[in-house]
Amino acid sequence: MRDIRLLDAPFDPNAAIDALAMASPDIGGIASFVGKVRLTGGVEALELTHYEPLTLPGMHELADRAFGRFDLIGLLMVHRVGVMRPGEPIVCVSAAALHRRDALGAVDFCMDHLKSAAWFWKREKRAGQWHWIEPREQDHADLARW
Amino acid sequence: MRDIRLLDAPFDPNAAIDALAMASPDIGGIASFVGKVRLTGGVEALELTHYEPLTLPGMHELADRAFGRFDLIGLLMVHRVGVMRPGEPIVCVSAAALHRRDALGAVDFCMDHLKSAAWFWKREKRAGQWHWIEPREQDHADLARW
Amino acid sequence: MIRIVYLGKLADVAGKSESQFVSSSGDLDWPDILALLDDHVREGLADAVRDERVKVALNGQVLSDREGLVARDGDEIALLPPVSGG
Amino acid sequence: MIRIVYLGKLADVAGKSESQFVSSSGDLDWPDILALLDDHVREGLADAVRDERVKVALNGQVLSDREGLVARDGDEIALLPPVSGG
Repeated sequence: MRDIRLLDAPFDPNAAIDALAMASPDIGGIASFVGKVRLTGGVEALELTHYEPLTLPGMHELADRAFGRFDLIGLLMVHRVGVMRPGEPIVCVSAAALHRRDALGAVDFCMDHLKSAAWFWKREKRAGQWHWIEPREQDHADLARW
Repeated sequence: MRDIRLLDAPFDPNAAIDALAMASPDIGGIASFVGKVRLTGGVEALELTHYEPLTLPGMHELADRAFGRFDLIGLLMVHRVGVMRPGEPIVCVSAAALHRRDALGAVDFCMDHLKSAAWFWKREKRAGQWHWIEPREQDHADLARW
Repeated sequence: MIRIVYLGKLADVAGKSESQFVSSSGDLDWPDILALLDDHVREGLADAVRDERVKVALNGQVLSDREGLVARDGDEIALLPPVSGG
Repeated sequence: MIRIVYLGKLADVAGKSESQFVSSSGDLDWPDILALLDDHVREGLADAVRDERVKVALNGQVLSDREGLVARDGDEIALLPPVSGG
């Protein structure tokens, strides 16, 4: 199973992960990461802009690489776009595999590459004002691990 | 939040992970691993034996180390003991953190150390016969990574 | 008609998320487009786009050499600033 | 009374999951216990326990030197073979 989606409305990560588990009954383990909009730091809203012709193909190429690199039975990659409120899920990556190392490795790999593969521009609303978030050095360091 | 449990009856990993998320609202992300009894390979049942005076203290010490090593907001470690059927969850480790790297790292770390920290003896029933599972070299290699 | 899409911060600089141009003189190359941005969209936009970290996609394909761009009628050009961290 | 608990495969070798001994001569040391296992539980059990990978816990504490074990009335000894992989 392979479930790659961009959503412009809130979603339930558990329902998505359960669907992956149901569709991949023959697994040893399932690893997941769910990223949420933080409640701290005074962020009132977060907006993710994407460019449709690049984003979804980028996520599919990343999924191809994950399937090539790890021994996976199923992979789920769901990403929000649009305006999100604190506490809402932004991203859910979940991998089902016979072996734990593959499942955890694939989630880590996809999370590290998702931002660069899928072209998201992010801005935060603080005290009523929107602020663009600049590229970070840490992300380059994360990519250099692979 | 810190939720460390040994259970001798089937459990719902989602409910446990949701409870962790509810108790740690101020998170950036939550990483999880759920290990299940495989449906393949002709295993009819799996039994985990533990020694009560060592198992739970071992899991709590491991949780202490995870909290010391990673910047965590919450940690969940639930492990089954007793007889399990194919498809049933054996273990669920979930970590809530402000940063993705801490959450994923803590889950990987706890999964690598859980078996050696918590003293489980495992046997499988195949064709009506129980067989003890011997220690594996891979586990030593996993531990050597940390 | 040629469509130009502004992503991220470039949409703020442009004051809009996209523009459409009809080229009376046929194809548009990279210098043509930079001139159009300043003359017909907003002054300073061309400078923002000249930032070497801004990538260019033509009909959904990111160009390895944006200077070599040639846009024809019906094409869509996307101007892509660096993606956000965090 | 001193309780001895057999974990994992050692429970199969012993044919039971635990034994209880009343020592008429007071404390039991490691050679005493090995002798009891063979004489009063099952022959061959002492040999299985001699495997150097078998660890010994006294009242819930794993001993760094099992040969130095001294068990007194009320103590619980656990015999712990290597934990399973997979």
